[in-house]
Formats: sequence, structure tokens, C-alpha cells
Amino acid sequence: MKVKEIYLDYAATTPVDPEVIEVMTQCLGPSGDSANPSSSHAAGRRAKARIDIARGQIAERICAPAENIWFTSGATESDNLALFGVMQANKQRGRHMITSTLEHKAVLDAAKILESQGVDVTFVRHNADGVINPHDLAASIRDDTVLVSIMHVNNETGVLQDIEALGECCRERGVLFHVDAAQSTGKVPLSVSDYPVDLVSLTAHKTYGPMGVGAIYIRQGVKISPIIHGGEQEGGYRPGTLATHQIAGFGKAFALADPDREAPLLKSRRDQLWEGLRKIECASLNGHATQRSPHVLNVTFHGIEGESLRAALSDIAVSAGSACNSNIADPSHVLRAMGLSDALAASSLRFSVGRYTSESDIDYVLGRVEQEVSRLKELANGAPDWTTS
Amino acid sequence: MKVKEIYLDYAATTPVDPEVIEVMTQCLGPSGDSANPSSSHAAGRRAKARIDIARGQIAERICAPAENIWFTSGATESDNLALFGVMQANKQRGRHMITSTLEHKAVLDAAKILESQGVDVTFVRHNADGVINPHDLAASIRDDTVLVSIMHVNNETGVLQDIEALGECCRERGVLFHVDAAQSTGKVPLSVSDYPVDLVSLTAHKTYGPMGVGAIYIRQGVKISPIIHGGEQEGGYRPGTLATHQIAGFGKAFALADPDREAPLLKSRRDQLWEGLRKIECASLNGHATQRSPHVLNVTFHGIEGESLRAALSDIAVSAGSACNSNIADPSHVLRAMGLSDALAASSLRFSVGRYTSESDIDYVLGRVEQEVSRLKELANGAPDWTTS
Amino acid sequence: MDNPSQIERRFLSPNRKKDFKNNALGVVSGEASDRTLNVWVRLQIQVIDSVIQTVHFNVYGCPHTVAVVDWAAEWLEGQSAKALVALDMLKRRNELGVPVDRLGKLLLIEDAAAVCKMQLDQLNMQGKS
Amino acid sequence: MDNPSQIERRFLSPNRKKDFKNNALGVVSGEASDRTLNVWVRLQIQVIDSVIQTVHFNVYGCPHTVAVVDWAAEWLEGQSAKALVALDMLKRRNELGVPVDRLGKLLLIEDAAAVCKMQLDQLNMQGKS
Ligand SMILES: Cc1ncc(COP(=O)(O)O)c(C=O)c1O
Ligand SMILES: Cc1ncc(COP(=O)(O)O)c(C=O)c1O
Repeated sequence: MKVKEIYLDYAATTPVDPEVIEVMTQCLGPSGDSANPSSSHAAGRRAKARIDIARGQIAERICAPAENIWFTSGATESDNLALFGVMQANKQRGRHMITSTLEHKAVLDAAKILESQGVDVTFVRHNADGVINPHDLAASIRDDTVLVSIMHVNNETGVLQDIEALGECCRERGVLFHVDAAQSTGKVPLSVSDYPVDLVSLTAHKTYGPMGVGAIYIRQGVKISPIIHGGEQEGGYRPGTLATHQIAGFGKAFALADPDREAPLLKSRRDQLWEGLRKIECASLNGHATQRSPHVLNVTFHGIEGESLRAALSDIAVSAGSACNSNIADPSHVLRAMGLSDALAASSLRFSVGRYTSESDIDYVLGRVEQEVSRLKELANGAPDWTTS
Repeated sequence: MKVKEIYLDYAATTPVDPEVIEVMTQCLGPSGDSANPSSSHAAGRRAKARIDIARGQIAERICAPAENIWFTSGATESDNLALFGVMQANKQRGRHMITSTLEHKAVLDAAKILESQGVDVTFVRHNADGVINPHDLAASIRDDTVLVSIMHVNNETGVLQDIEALGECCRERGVLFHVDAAQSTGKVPLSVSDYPVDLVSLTAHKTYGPMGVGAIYIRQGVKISPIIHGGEQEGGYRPGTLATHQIAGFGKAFALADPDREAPLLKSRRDQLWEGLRKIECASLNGHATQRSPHVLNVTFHGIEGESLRAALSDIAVSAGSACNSNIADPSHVLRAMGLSDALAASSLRFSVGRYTSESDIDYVLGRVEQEVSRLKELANGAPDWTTS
Repeated sequence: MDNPSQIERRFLSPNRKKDFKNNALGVVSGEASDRTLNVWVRLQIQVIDSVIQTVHFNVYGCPHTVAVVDWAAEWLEGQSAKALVALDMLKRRNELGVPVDRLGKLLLIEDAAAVCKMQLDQLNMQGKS
Repeated sequence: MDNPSQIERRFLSPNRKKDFKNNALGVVSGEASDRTLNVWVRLQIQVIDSVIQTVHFNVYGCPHTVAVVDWAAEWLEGQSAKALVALDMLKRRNELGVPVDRLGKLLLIEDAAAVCKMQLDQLNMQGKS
């Protein structure tokens, strides 16, 4: 029935790039490099060589030494490892950490569990645009602060934090700084050799790599305990058989994900979209207008009920907040933290563009959004104020 | 230079079946079912449908309800989740668990960490053949025992435990029973509806599925805490974006992995191999002669130094103990637990056959092993007794 | 009858009547809303000779609410005014295959209709007095 | 010269001499072993007119040990008996590209050669007395 289906949910996950699929396929099947990379036989060494290449490709994307990259099952696990691992291994340094209410659930939920274990967690404030001021972070740091965890690009709003300035605050006070960079790779550059960042969470599937594989960068010398035990893989930081095809694809995806080349294209699509959406009277942009990644737009449609808006736009794959929230009635914790009411948070859509988004995709989406918004607006004519503000 | 390379390391990992690769490929790329299965849009629902099918296929393999299967990154994570999750969630029931020294590192290392956290861990004894007697298990169970963790098929020796009888001991005393079934799927049947088993660790990559994805069966009503936090996926047991292609491939692999069809073929290759190897004077079999999985043979070559043996057989992919030990000088903890000296444990090879092993592969391997063993034996002529016993 | 698809059809193209002209004869209006449920419903009803002639509605709510309002409007037309208090959402929810957690939202349609009925009764009283 | 491949070549086909006949003239034998290192080495050496004529060896050990014994045997042949205490494994390890953690194993080759030298000296003493 539906003639078209436009995918504007690249922040939830991206399709795997065909070049990445090719590399992955070379590691599967009886004639592929499918051995266990921990095996010492020739087939194992060939698989290991794939892992080494990938580790280098991933390291290069964030200007890190390859030997400081460790593979995990995704950014969720990397975030958990960063928080639990650092707080566990540095107990003697203190029991205080800092994060923000804008973080991904992986960080927020880990922080909650740490709180239940006696760790004191401070949520640093941010402004209504979702930006954290380095001065506020500096003021939150205490003598017993061990770790600060702030994401690079917010997955719901696309807002970009000034990681360099935030990192400086941590470095000055000798506090470890973890950055969840799941959303930024390939869109915004991140260099751990230039920025004072100690731990970085990475994931493949937001950058045209496969789902189910991620990594953590751990700066040389940072003390951290594993959260999964058994086997000597990944320097003991993360045991379990290394998934050759996943890691090889991850590496290839990161090698392809050059922000210098991709960001301008993403930005032009996103700007095209916003130029159209801003003409819709009831639409307003969430998050800072310019300090943002080129791939995400989060827009509130005042007076339009969220679930109906999404159902009406069922030919467009967008999301309400993050993908992991999208099945749940709860409106986005990020938008609420930025001051939106429950109703307005629910009336917001996250549009995220990517490598395969065309100009005509955006034209189509704009037409459809205008059409459905005006229909639902008319339907709700006379509704009380709380639906719009 | 090497004309041939025979893969006899299926217990380390298997190549991915071409039918599985096809299913995986359908979930990748811009025209595949590559959306986030947690997204509520149509593309997300298509991905979710793939997950549902796979969950059913995996459940069916162990006769479990699909809703009791939860995806993880592999058996290592599942083992950790079983041990930490159950001991954490059932603190009020007791602080004692039982396992064996024959287990995989994932269980042993998790048990070690639990010990450091105040859990009392008993290692139930086993005989020289690597078999655990249910009476010994029954005798180890205490009033404060919460969990017993015993593997189904040992990854180094192929020895099969009597899971049904061991489970009965646990059931009688109201103790939870976890089984690491990473090595048994597709080789030995396991039915959680017939056997009194409460938790089962599964992995795809030992059964012609992809590396980097696994599952845990958790019987309805078992209390367990997650070890990774954030996001609502997998009923909160395991957050993180579900890897559609991995899970779809896992499901297909398990659908194909019918022990009734495969075990006889594996057995015939293994028997062919053992018939040849047993003629070598210095060769002896490790582990029970008959109570074993059809895919693994672990053989000690008395008086042949292990590293030289493996180097001499560099055209044959076998391993010394488990893959995760194979880079390490330490001889297998399993063989040592079964009473072998360090030297003999190091002089042992694990041969494991699989779906793509041919009769002529075995012939070739037998020829090469005989040749190299006799050469090295002659070289070591006159060596002291400790090299042979 | 495939009820979920009836929901979808009604949500995507509800059969809405034009607004009534100001001071149209026999028109009453009833609203109900619940901020925590994120729903607002308004029914406008023209009753002539005790028969519901036309129902106009506005709604801010989830697709199920929109669809069921549309259904209710259609169902009411041509019935006697008493039907306004006979809208049984508990029963309709089942028939139309609406998930149970939406019931609270649907009950606001009953509330709005009940307000219409009260207004109508007042109008009639005034006419009689 | 690609030393790791020399190691591989020597390990895979060491250039071993035939065993000496029983009571062959001027033959001495020296063994060394270390169970913790999992190595045993035996050198049998025939010295005629103070020149090492032939070296026979047996070895139980890792590929590096096997290869270096083979090298040592070749190196000793044709040299004066003094060479038996001049086998410098520290230096050879480097030249042959053997990982440093194998040095302990290689030193057993020095030990076995030193035993040979002692035996030889005793033999000579007996010859003189
Ligand atoms: C900012 C951020 N962190 C973490 C994650 C979790 O990543 P993964 O799906 O790799 O576990 C996501 C996406 O889901 C994300 O957007
Ligand atoms: C018995 C057993 N348990 C657990 C594992 C770990 O599985 P995975 O590689 O999926 O983490 C393995 C294999 O490595 C195994 O053989």
C-alpha cells in the first residue's frame, strides 16, 4: 500500500555500507578468514591479522594508539565498562563521579546502580539548549571526584558538547574523563591525542558498520577493572571470542567514516530539512541552533499529539527520542531535562539524515510532514494550552 | 609453500554456514532489514520480526519458550550474567555456589571474582576421566547453596556431563542449575523442558553461526540481576541495540543444527581419527572413552614436546586446550585438573571435527601426525621419564 | 472484520463534518480532557426533534482515540439524544481491538458526550420553562 | 639473513648425524635438562686430535631449542674442543632472532656442551695418567 518509505533514523542505526559487507563476508564461511583469532594456527593468525587491521583503523579515526583500543559488544557495554570499571578500580581515589541528565541510558542507568553501591553522583547542569558550560563542570568537581562522563554528540538532539574545554577542566583537577562518542564518529572529529579525553565509547552501527560490536579507548595508564571475566582476550579488559567479521567490518566502516568528507553532505540535507520545517508554524527546534552535529534535528510540533504524528507519518522512519525509548510511553528524558513538558516532549520527532539520504527524500518528507501536521492541527483545533506550551 | 591446511579446530569456532550468511546478508545494507529492531517504525518492525523468528529458532533447539531466551554477546557474557546475576539477585537465599575446576574460564574467573566478593565457592570433584558424579554434587550442596554451574560438553576434552542427573540433585534441594552449553548445541541434544535446568548459556559461533552473539535461557521465575545497564531491550536483562543480522544468523544456525542429523557424521570422522591415532604408541586419549560429544578428541603424545608438536603440524589447525589458552604458555587447566603433569598437558592436542571435515582430511591428518610424532620421538630419544609420564 | 485496520482507516481519514455555523439551531458542545493522559476531546452535536442530526468533533490524542471518536460520531448520528449516555467504551474497546491501556483515554469520549447530554437537557429545560 | 626462517628450517629438518657406534673412539656425551623449562638436551661428540669431528644430538624442547641445538652442532664441528665452552647463547639468541624468554632453554645447550668438555678433559687426563 505505502509506495514509499523514507529512512530518516540514522541516529538509531545505519545500514551497513556495501564495502563493509564485503569485508565482513570475507571473514565468514568455510573459505573465509573464519578461525578464532586467538588460535595460534595459521588460520587463527589470518583472523588475528584482520583484527589488527581493524584495531588500527578504529584507532586512527580518533588519533589513538591501536594498543589502547579494546573491543566490546557496543557502546552500551563500553559505557558500562567505563563507569563500573573506573569507579571499581579507583576506589581509593574517591567515590564521586559527575555526569549529566542528557546522557544515554547506558550511562544514566550505570550511574544509578553505582549510586546504589555508595557512589556519589552529581548531575552537572546544562542550559535550555542542552549545552554544558565548562565552568559548571569545573564547579562540580570535588577532591574525591574520580570520573566525569559526558557524551560528545547527544543522540536525541544532536547537540555537541565542547569536549576539549570540558576535558581541560578534568585534566586540571586530575579527574578521568569519559566521552560517549557513539553518535559523533564520522560526523564530528574527535582526537584523543589533541583532546584531554581518557576513555571513549565507540560503536560500529551508527557509522555504517555492523550492529553488535563496539570498542572502548582507554588511555595508557588509566586503571580500570573488567566487568566481564574469563579468558585472556583484549588484555583481560574484555574476554570472549573476538568476532572477526564484526570487528573487520567495524574497522572498514571507521576507515570510511571521514567527517571532513561526510559532514558537509549531511549538513546540506539537514539544512534543507530544517529550512522546510521551520516554515511550519507550530514547529520549533530543540537544542542549540549551531553547536550541533550535522546529522540530527529534533523538532517539537506544538499542539500535535506525538503518537498520532508518528502514526500519520508511518511512511517515514523517524523516532521519538532515542530508539531504545521508542517502544515506551515515557517521553524522552533528554527533552524533559531540557525543560519540555511531557506532552511537548512526546510531540517531538528526531529526524536524522545519513549517507543514503537524497535531496528528493527530504522534499518528500517535507511534503508529508506539512500535510499531516496541518491535518492534525485542524483536528485538534480548540485544544487547551497545555498541548502547545 | 604449505599445499594443504586442514581445519580441525571446530571447538574453537566454526565457519559460518552459507545458508546463515545469506540470512545475515539480508539484514545488512541499505536495502536490507537493517533498522533498529527497537524502533517502532515499519523498518524497525521488520527487523523486530527477524529477531522474533530467531528467538523462536533458538528456543526450539533447547525446547524452551521463546520468551525465556535473551540475547547477549556470547557465552562468556551469558556465563558471567548467570553467575553474577543469580548470586546478586538471590543474596538473601545464601552466598554459596558450586562449580567444577573443569569449567570454561568464563565461569571460573567469574567464580573467582565472586569469591573475592564474599561468595563461598565449592569445586565439586570429578574423576580422572573428567566426569562429575551426581552423588558428589549432591554431597556438596548446602542449605545456603544458591547456584550450581556445570558445563554440558567440555570444550577441551569433549567429555559430556550427565546434566539430567546433576540437575535432579539441584532441583531436589531447590538450588538453581546453570549449564554452559556453548559446546553441545547441534552435537548433543539438550531440552530444558525435560531436564531440570534453570539457566543455559548458548553461543552461535560454535554451531556455524556468527561470532559475537550468544544467548541465555532463564527459566520463568528465576531471579537474576543484569550485569550491563541502560535501555529497555531484552526485558532489561541485557540492554544495547539488538544486532539484527547477528541474531538472525544465530537463529538460522540453530535451526540447522540438528544433533540427530549431525552427530552420526561427526562421530564417524572422530572415530576414524581415533582409530588412526590410537595406533601411535605414545598417544593416549584424555577424558571418558564413551561419555563424550562426537566432535572433540583430546590426545596426549607422551614424550613429544607440545610446542614443537604444534609447530611441526603447522598445516593442521588444531589447538592445545582451548582457543583462549592457545597463545599462552600455561598448559590447559582442564587437563591439569584431570591429573596430567604440566609437560603432558602441554603435549596434548585437541582435535575437533565439524560439518566440513572429510574422510580424506582425516587421512591426511593421520599421515602427518604419524610422521611428525615419529620424527620428534626419535629426536627426543633418551629423554628423561618426566617427558612421558 | 479487521478491527485494527478499521482503527487505522478511521485515524488516517476520519469522516469529519464541517463546523457548525455560529448559533446554529440545537447545537450543544461538550469537552473533556486529561493532561496526564495527553488527551482532549470536543464533541459538537446538533439535535433536531430529539434526534442527533450531525456530530462534529475535534480531538488531540493518540490514533486510537482519534479513530474511536470518529466511530462514536458516526454511531451517534441518527440516534435519539439518549444515545449520548449509551456510548459504552468498555465494550467498544473490545470490539475495535483497542489495547486495554488506552481505555482511560477512550473514557474521555464518554465524558464529552455526557457533557453534551447535560447541555441538551438544560437547553430543553430552558425551552420548556 | 632471515633468522626466524632459519629457525623454522632447522626445526623442521635438523641436520642430524647418525648415532655413534657403541664404544666409538673419542666419544663423549653430555646432557642437561630442566623440568620446569620443559627441555632436555643431549650432545654426543667425537673428538679426534683435539678437533670436534662429529656432533650427534637428541633434544626434547620447543622449536627454538631444537633449531639452536642443530645450529650449535653444525657450528662445533671442525672446531677445537675449546669451542665447547665458547657456545655463547646470549649472543646467538640475538643473531638467530630467538625471543628473549627462550634464553633459559637455550642455556641448557651450553650446559650440555660444558658437560661434554668436562668428560673430554677427564678422558684426556685418563689418557695422560
Ligand atoms: C549516545 C549513545 N550511547 C550509547 C548508545 C548505545 O550503543 P549500542 O547500541 O552500540 O550499545 C547509543 C545508541 O543506541 C547512543 O546513541
Ligand atoms: C564451554 C564454553 N563456554 C564458553 C565459551 C565462550 O564463548 P564465547 O566465545 O561465545 O564468549 C566457550 C568458547 O570459547 C566454550 O567452549
